[in-house]
Amino acid sequence: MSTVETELPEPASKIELPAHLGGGGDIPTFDITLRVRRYDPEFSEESKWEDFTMTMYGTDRVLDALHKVKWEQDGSLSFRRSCAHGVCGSDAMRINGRNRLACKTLLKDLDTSKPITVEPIKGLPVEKDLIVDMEPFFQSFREVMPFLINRDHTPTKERLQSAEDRERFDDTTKCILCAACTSSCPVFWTDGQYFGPAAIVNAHRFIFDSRDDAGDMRLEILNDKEGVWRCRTTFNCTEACPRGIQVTQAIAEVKQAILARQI
Amino acid sequence: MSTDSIAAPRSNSAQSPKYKRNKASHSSFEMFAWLFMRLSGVVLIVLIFGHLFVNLMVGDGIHAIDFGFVAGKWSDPFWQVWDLAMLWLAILHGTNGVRTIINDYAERDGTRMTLKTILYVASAVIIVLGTLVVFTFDPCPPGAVIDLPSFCPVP
Amino acid sequence: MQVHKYDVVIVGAGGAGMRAAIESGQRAHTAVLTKLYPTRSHTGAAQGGMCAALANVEEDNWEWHTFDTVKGGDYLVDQDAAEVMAKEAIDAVIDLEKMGLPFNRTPEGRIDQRRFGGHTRDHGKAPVRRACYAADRTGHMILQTLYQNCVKHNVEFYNEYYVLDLLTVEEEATREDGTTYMQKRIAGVVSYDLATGELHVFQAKSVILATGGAGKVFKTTSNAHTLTGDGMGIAFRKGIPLEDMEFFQFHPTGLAGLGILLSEAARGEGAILRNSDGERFMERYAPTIKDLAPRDIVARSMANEVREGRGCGPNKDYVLLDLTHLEPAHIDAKLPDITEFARTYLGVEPYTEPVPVFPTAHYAMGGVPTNITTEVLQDNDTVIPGLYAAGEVACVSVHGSNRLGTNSLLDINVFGKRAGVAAAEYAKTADFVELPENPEGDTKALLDHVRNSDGGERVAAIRKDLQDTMDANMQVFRTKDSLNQVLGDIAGFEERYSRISVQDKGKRFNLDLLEAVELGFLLELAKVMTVAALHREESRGGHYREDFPDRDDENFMKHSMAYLDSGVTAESSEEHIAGIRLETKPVVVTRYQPMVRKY
Amino acid sequence: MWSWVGHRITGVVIFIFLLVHVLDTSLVRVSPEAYTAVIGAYKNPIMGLGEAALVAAIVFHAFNGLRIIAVDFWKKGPKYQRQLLWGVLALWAVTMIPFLIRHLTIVFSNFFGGH
Ligand SMILES: Cc1cc2nc3c(=O)[nH]c(=O)nc-3n(C[C@H](O)[C@H](O)[C@H](O)COP(=O)(O)OP(=O)(O)OC[C@H]3O[C@@H](n4cnc5c(N)ncnc54)[C@H](O)[C@@H]3O)c2cc1C
Ligand code: HEM
Ligand code: SF4
Ligand code: F3S
Ligand code: FES
Repeated sequence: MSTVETELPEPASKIELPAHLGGGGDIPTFDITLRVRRYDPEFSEESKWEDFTMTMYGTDRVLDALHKVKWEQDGSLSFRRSCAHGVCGSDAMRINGRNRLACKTLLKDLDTSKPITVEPIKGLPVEKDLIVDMEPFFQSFREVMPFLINRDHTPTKERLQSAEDRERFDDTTKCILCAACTSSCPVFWTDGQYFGPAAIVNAHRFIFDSRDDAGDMRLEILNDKEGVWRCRTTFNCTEACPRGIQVTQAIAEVKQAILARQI
Repeated sequence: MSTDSIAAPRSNSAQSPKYKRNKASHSSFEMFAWLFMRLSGVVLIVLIFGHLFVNLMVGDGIHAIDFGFVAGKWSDPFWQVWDLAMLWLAILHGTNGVRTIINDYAERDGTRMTLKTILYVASAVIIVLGTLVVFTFDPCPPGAVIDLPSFCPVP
Repeated sequence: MQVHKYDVVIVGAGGAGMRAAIESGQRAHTAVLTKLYPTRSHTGAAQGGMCAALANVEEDNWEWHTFDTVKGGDYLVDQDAAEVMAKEAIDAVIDLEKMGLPFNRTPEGRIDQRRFGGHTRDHGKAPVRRACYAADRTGHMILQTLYQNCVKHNVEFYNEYYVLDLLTVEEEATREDGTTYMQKRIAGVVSYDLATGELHVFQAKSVILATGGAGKVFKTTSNAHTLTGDGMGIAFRKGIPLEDMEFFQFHPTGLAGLGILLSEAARGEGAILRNSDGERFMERYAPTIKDLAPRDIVARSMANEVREGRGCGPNKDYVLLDLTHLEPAHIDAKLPDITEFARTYLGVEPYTEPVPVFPTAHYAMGGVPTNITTEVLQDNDTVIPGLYAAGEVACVSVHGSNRLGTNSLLDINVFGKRAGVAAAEYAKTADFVELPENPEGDTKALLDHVRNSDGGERVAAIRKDLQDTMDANMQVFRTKDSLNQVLGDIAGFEERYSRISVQDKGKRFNLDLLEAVELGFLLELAKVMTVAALHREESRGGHYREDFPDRDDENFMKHSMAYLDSGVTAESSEEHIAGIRLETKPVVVTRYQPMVRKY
Repeated sequence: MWSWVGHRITGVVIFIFLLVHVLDTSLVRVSPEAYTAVIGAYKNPIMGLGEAALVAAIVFHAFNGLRIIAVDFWKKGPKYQRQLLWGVLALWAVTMIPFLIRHLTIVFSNFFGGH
């Protein structure tokens, strides 16, 4: 294979390509204004809106726009990100008033004729620009005992689990702990004491795992005054979840499980 | 303002998760409140729609309502029970609803307590008052001259 | 500055770091330092699976697995390590199941397994179902499960702490044969707290490096923005060698510009690669099997098209993966992920439009050399007491010159566990090593230099130029000239790097500052990779030299070891690069002698 | 989200009305005259409109309450919540139209017709 032959005749299977994908054409570009809510307590207690204008490609995402600002205009703009394709959960933010992952939101899907607003997610303390303190969020997560508890003497082979039992909690295993749901919940916004949908989703993942023995304890934890009963089924969480998890449904199932257990 | 910071969730609890949370003292009050909202809601639908229909839609609608109308209704134990049930359920349902709203929005414990006290007192007063009215109601009060129901003895 | 004291400090909370933490946390006073929240680590991006010869669905055994690993790595694999990995794979999978990982199940309720490239039964006779998986998010489930168990065991995390330096001391030691040498010992690490901008020194008896890969030296990569090779860079600066850095795996079909992975299954289902003329170019390079040629051949062919000006798009820098002749229903049934990624990220509808793709830098086979107990080596056989490494940052070497799919998730679990146990056991018997004087001095100097430098060069611009030249010259095709081009370019970048300025002058969450520091690691690693590639005048696995297209076992069946050495000048070095000394290390061969690698 | 805002607001509005309503109805205990005087106030068209609004609120709250219950207890409720919301709005319209026709004709005809 080492010798690369380029003199061969043109293969027969050649097709015509659309201009924007072929050799000549350009990917469409457009100008956008990114309106970012800036906040840096080191320099000012006030937060303020700042506009950045730039030219972007049709395939760019909000994360690319933020990078362009950071890398070419204002290096002090701060936000979290890592994987850049929607699997790590770093960059949940409020884009045009809705919680989304910046790396999964294409600019062309937004109205680019108006400024695109970018704010930190609501309900968690803002640290700087788009960075919020995630500790309260993870604290809720930790409190639901998000790990398998099995009282059997540990087997040397794997435990068996039927495909249906495995399927039962499949949806809630997709969670990437991005906090888009919890920080979109109007009940969480009020005083931040509510466990929040993400914690309930992660409790659900174990409550309905046939291998787990501590479901009752988790139900007890969530049967709290800050637990599932605070959910008012507003569905913001379900709409915000970038992984498409049926969050409100999971919460409803947990509520029913508590009811079934208590009555 | 984005600078506002909030206490960590359930910030009075320990930093690290405690697995011995299975306290027997755990009450299921919130669960029963939640359940009550749904059950009372279903019953209320019937009661309130019936009430509205009879009062506003049948006959002359709202213009038919006067002392005689009410007195006529409450001379019938059926409507007495109906309205009493509606009163209790609606007040309890509404009170609990407003209680959640206060819990949601009143940030400081003091405010929360004050508002809830006002709420409970008001609700209690209304329930007692309403109940008394329905039970001690005399359809043919002595000395009244207008709008008496037809079955009253003519003075 | 604050000083903390722990028995064991783990650097990195990806799969390897957390697997180690679960072991060490139960045995010793352990802290995990990570620059990302643990669940943000890139282990979560892995999809395919994790292999182990469970034989749940087909006859299989760990020896076959060992053989496949050795052959897949083009015989540069240390076979003792491969044996350990294949043997312990079974327990590694069972451990994860016990921890709660929701593997997909067979109808009987056992862990299901599927086929994966290069995994065969009975030494290459036929493909075997060896990869355990959880839907198409095996890595995600591993990362979550490990994190959950860290929560269970109350592991102490220091989140968003960037480790920027290893603290080592050197003392004279005597070998068995009476000769003396300078023995390194680990004393701790220095880290930077992103939230406050403060330095924290962690004194520790043992330190485990688990910082993952270095894909960001390339422009097109499946790796996260944060995979900047910090662990390798730090170790190298401390005089610890880097092994086999010239070997980097390129996956043929990453989404163009983004590098997000599109599984090989697309071409399996009949997708076709085309250039800007609409030509099915694989017909020229591999007339018989065309688009289904082995990964490295396909990747090279794609790169060649672009190099010769037949790339597509405004910058003519990618080719197209054409699925338009396939039935939409078929695509939906077999390739849902690919269509989802293409739609979300490129706005391309794969039913009707071809998808832009280009080889994407995927995995660093090389790294910090360790033995099979994960102890880091300061030369070919001297361990550094107390220092361990596991995961992509390390080179045991189980992957040799080319990693098999699903072997990395296995690697992080097997060697992560080993590292955790070994580090904790060592901490039980060892004493703290006295911290060097002014332990944070170097880090402070580094940060001050970056913070105060005021030359006006932008970090992002240098990084982009570096990634561009690496993609153009150090990717799937390499020649002496292209490699020298990279080295020349890097010299320029280093000069520019000395004149960077960082705009963010604050202390809180100063990511601007840390991107500059990370660029320093990237430059260093790119140089090491290139020098090692220049030195290896053969083609093997992921390393393909156009000027030396054949494998040369006689001269090059050995690991390369790159050392930082200020004694090396441009004149004295074979590659004319100052500061890097290249040595070699023999490959451990136990039972499989090198053969021609063909499938 | 907005259905919840609506539910909450209507809930509070109804509750406040209920408090007042019980108070005014209690007047029957005081004297028929007082009651009739107060109930008379309900009969002017401004109050008539207010009453229409109140009924609108109750009907929305009631139907949406049923939707919430469906979401809570019916397996497919969460999945179809959006369709259910459209259903609520449709039912609401269907209920309100005849009611408004009937109620407003009574209110206005009697007012203009001089009771
Ligand atoms: C898209 C993709 C798909 C893949 N699919 C598969 C597959 O199907 N099967 C398979 O076997 N392998 C696969 N791999 C490879 C495999 O996922 C990785 O090699 C492996 O997960 C690496 O794990 P790790 O623990 O070494 O590093 P990572 O998970 O990358 O973790 C690195 C950790 O180090 C921390 N860190 C880094 N630098 C510092 C610092 N300076 N200070 C403090 N902390 C630091 C980070 O915060 C992070 O927690 C895939 C890789 C990619 C990119
Ligand atoms: C007509 C039948 C009714 C039904 C079916 C009904 C149903 C419901 C339900 C299910 C809830 C719970 C919502 C939740 O938990 O998210 C609720 C809340 C509430 N209801 Fe009703 N209700 C009815 C009548 C009333 C009446 C008459 C009042 C006023 C007295 C009232 C006041 C409230 C209030 C204040 C709330 C709280 C709203 C909130 O927390 O957001 N409801 N209703
Ligand atoms: S449930 Fe969805 S939105 Fe919530 S944290 Fe998990 S992935 Fe994010
Ligand atoms: S947004 Fe909040 S109210 Fe319930 S349905 Fe979701 S948790
Ligand atoms: S950067 Fe990982 S989810 Fe967006």
